Formats: sequence, structure tokens, C-alpha cells
Amino acid sequence: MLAAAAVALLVVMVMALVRAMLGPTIYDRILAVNVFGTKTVLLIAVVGFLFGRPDFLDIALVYALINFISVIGVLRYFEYSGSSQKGAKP
Amino acid sequence: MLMELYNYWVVILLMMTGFYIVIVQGNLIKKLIGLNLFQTSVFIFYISVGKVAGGTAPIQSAGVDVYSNPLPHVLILTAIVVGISTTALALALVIRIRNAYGTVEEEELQKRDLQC
Amino acid sequence: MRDLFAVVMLAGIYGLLSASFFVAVDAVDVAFTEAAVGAGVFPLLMLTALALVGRHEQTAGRRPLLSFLLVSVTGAMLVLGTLDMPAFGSADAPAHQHVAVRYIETSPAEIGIPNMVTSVLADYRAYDTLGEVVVIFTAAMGVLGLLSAASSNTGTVQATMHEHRVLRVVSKMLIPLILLFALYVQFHGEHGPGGGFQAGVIFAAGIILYAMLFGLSNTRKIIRPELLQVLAACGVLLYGSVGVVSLLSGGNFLDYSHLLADPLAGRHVGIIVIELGVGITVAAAMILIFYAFANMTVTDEDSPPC
Amino acid sequence: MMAVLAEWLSVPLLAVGIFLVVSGGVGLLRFPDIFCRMHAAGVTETLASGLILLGLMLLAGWGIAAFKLLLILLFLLITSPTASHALAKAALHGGMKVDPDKKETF
Repeated sequence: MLAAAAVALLVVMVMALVRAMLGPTIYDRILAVNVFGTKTVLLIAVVGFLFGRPDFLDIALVYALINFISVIGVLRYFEYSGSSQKGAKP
Repeated sequence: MLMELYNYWVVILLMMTGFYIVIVQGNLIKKLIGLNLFQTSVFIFYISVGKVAGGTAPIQSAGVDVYSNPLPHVLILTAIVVGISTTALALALVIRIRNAYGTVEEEELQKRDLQC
Repeated sequence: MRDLFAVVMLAGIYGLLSASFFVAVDAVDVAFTEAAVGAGVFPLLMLTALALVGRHEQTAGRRPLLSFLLVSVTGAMLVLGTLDMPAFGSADAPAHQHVAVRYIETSPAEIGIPNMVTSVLADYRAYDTLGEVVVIFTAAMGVLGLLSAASSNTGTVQATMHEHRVLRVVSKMLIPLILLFALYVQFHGEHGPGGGFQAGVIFAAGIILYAMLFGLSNTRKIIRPELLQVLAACGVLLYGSVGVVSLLSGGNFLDYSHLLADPLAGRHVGIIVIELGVGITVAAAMILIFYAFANMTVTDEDSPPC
Repeated sequence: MMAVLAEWLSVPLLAVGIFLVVSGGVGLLRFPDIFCRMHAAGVTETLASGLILLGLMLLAGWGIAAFKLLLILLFLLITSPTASHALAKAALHGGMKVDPDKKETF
């Protein structure tokens, strides 16, 4: 069951990767990155059990936190560059 | 026999991708990303050398005899943090270049330099 | 891709992916660091830089064919070189015969902590790590020197995301937890994955989240840049002074077994103190770098030098 | 006895979790515009993550691992909807429109 879960998560990660590469708008890419991050959290938790050393869940915990921070960072960047045109070319 | 070397080939592929980006792309930010790719491929190389088949992470626990090599882990752990700080330094340089020249494209920069 | 923003997004995914690879090959400590750095701090720094230099690329690549040829030749030669390398995961590769055997076999008894990575990092190779910490410190100082001279108009950027009430409330709950977790990682590094480097980065990420949501000037009021500069120096100083103390108490530089009467306890104390030094320096350096980047605004356009 | 029961219970939890994860992935890939994709990702993300983590918790038994899994679950339950909310708001402000006539991609 655990192996099936790991495989399914990998498949979904590939799907998210495809969406991140295709993603017509920027928001699609951000969404894909977010999904990818969540799935990585789950994958690390599952793999930890699969390898029989479940004491490595700290890494998954870090992921859950860092993923949130980077999504917020991206959105913050958007508001900042969108409102004042800081990102525009000279 | 040959199939057991695939880890090195993946590393070489990544490394050459980074190399190619550094050579071809004119944008300094993109060059930095290429450099980062190159750097990460070296990390992966070290870590894959440290892997021992059947071993687990080098944290002592009961009933485990085979551990992976802890030495590459130490080297790469510090290298990652050093890498991000040097990348930050490079980005700072790029920002200064942008402020001084108004562009971060390599060809434009050379043109401006020749005009002087 | 023309849009550099998309490139940065993909680079973030790449960071996540390589961290999962590190988990898969048992390098949990490295995965920890890569998770915090490659997925968190690196895209943030890149994005701030993009906000300053513009996110659209103008020119396409030049001479792609020639470069491709060069790259393929180099790659082919490297592949030829790998034919003599030991197979992936083989236990009798030369890399596992040298000092690693000693680290694995004797370090738990000699130092008394289960995480071998920490014991190698902070004890056997402490001199090396001191060098790395100094490099991080120097890089942060370099960023400050490059950017603080250029930024004249501080406090103009006041986009504090006032309209995002949900975000602010949730983050208010999360930030103390992040900081607490960073402290846990800092002091749990002897028993599980973790240590000063990871804790410093996570701590800095928590502060950066606060700065993004509540404005840079507010954050600068709470954690002053001057204080951070002093802290970054203090971390390196703490590390070095542990070495000097062990020198004075009769051992070699950074040989902790002379710190206390019991060599095992001495090594314990030494590792905890220098990990603390590492954590302080890394956190302060990362926050300083972020301050310097976020403080920059491109409104003042210097004229070209000609 | 309890351990065996917990193992048995974890199987359906994991199975449903896997199904939801995959369906969310398919939705992310195939839905026509950003809001639909966000719907697919967001709705399945919290529930699927919750189910998988619960299944793992049952496997882990009573201990520090289960506590950490609970912590991860809490974090995901808090952060994931917040991130979706912020993203949706940003997309709406960024001028994305819902277009009911659009066909599925792929």
C-alpha cells in the first residue's frame, strides 16, 4: 500500500511538473509549484515509512512550512511589481 | 555493468545543461541560474558517491549495521548554505550592474563598454 | 523561456526535486538543508532580484550550435571518464575505505551522539566548518557593501499587503511556530537531522515571512540591521573562541575534549556551542542579505558610466 | 491486536487518499482555466493529504512519529487553504476571468 501511495504521488508530481512547464499563465505555475510542494511533503512522509526510518519526518515538516513561505513570497512579489511597475523594463 | 553507472550520467547531463546555459544565455540572471544548476549537479554527484547499497542514513539506531558515508553529506551540507550566500553576492553584483548600465544583457553591456 | 519569472518557478521545483532525491539516497541532513535553501530562500532571493532588474529577457541565445558542440564534447569526455568509476552504491568503492570507516565505527562511542553527520561536521572537521561560516559571513558583508551604498531612499516601499487579512492572521499564528521549530532543529541536531545551518536558514525564513507580510520597516524596527551585523560577527567569534578556549586548556585548536574534565561531556558542550555560533551567523547573514535586497529600489537610475 | 486493527484501518484510508491525489492531479492537468484547476487542486489537496497522513499515523502507532505527522497535518490544513485563498485573490486581481465556454486542455 505504501509503495502504491509513493508511486501515485510521483505520478501526480509529474502532472504538476507538466502543468508548471505548460501553464499558460503565471498563476498556473504558482499553483503547480504549490501542489508539487504539498505532494513532496506527503512523498517524504510515505518514503520514510517505506524505508523503515520514520524519524525523518522533520524534513517533511520543514517542507510544509517553507512551501507556504515561498508561495506567499511569490504573491508578494506580484503585488509589489504589479502595483508600482517596478519590474518593468526601462 | 554499464547500467550501474547511470548516476554519473545523470549528473553529467545536469552539469552540461548548466554549462550550456552559462555559455549561451545572454541574460545575467539566467547565467546565474545555470551556474546554480551546475552547482547542484556537483552536490548530487557527491551524495550519490556517498550512497552505500542497503545502507541507511548515518544516524545511529538500534539494529542497523550499514550506514551511508557521512563525509560527503557534511561537505555538501555546508556547501549548500555557502552556495546560497555566494549566489546572493552574485545577485547583488547583478543589481549593481543593472543600476549602473540599465541592462543585464551581456551584449548590451559590451556595447556600452565599447562606447566609452 | 522569455519570462524569467517562470524560470525561477521551475528552479524552485528543481530545488524540491533534488531535496527528495537526497532523501532517497539517505542524505537526510543534506535534504533538510536543501529543502530550506533550494525551495525557500533561493527563489525568494531570485524574485527580489527580478523585481529589481526586470523579469523579461531581451536577447535570445547566441551561437547555440557551437556552444552545443562544445558542451557535448565535454560531456562525452566526462562520460568516458566515468567508465572507470565504481558502480552506484557499491560498498567497496574507494570513497568508503578511507576515513569514513573510522567515522562510522568509532564516532558514536568517541563523541557520544548518534548523528554522525553532526559529529563529523562539528568535531572532526570543525576547522573546515569554521572556514565555511567565515565564508558565509564574508558573503553577507559583501552583499551589504555592494547594496547599502546604492540604496539611498529607505522606507519608500510600504506595500504591506493590508488587504490580505486571512494571510496576516494565519501567518501570525505560524511565525512563532516556525521560530520554535527552528530552535528545535538547532538543539536536536545531535540526535536527528538538523543543526546550526538548517536552523539558521529556517529562522531567517520565518523572519522573512514576517517582513513580507508586515512591511520591511516594521521588521527593521524589531530586529535592527545593526544588531544583526553584531550578531553575525558574534556567531563567528563564538565559534573561534571555543577553539581558543580549547587551545588554552591544553588541547589543539577546536579539540573539545579538554574543555571539561570528562572528555565526552567536553565534546558535547563544544558541539552545542559551535552549532549555536553557526546558527546565529547563518540566520543573521540570511536576514541581512534579505534586508539589503528588499531595501533596494530601482527608482534612482544612475546614468551609464560613459 | 490493536496494531493489527490499526494496520487494517490504514489501508482504506491510504487507498482513498491515493485516489483523491491522483484525481486532483488529473484535474490540475486537464481543467480549462486557473480557477477550475485551483478547485481541483485545493479541494483534493487537504482531504487527500489528511487521509494519507491519518493512514500513516495509524501505521506509526503511538509515539513521536505520530505526533510529528499530526503536526504536519495541522500545518497543511492551515497553510494550504490560506495559500489557495491568496492565490485566487491574486489571480482575480490580476485580471483572470472565468470563461465558461472554454474546452478542456489535453
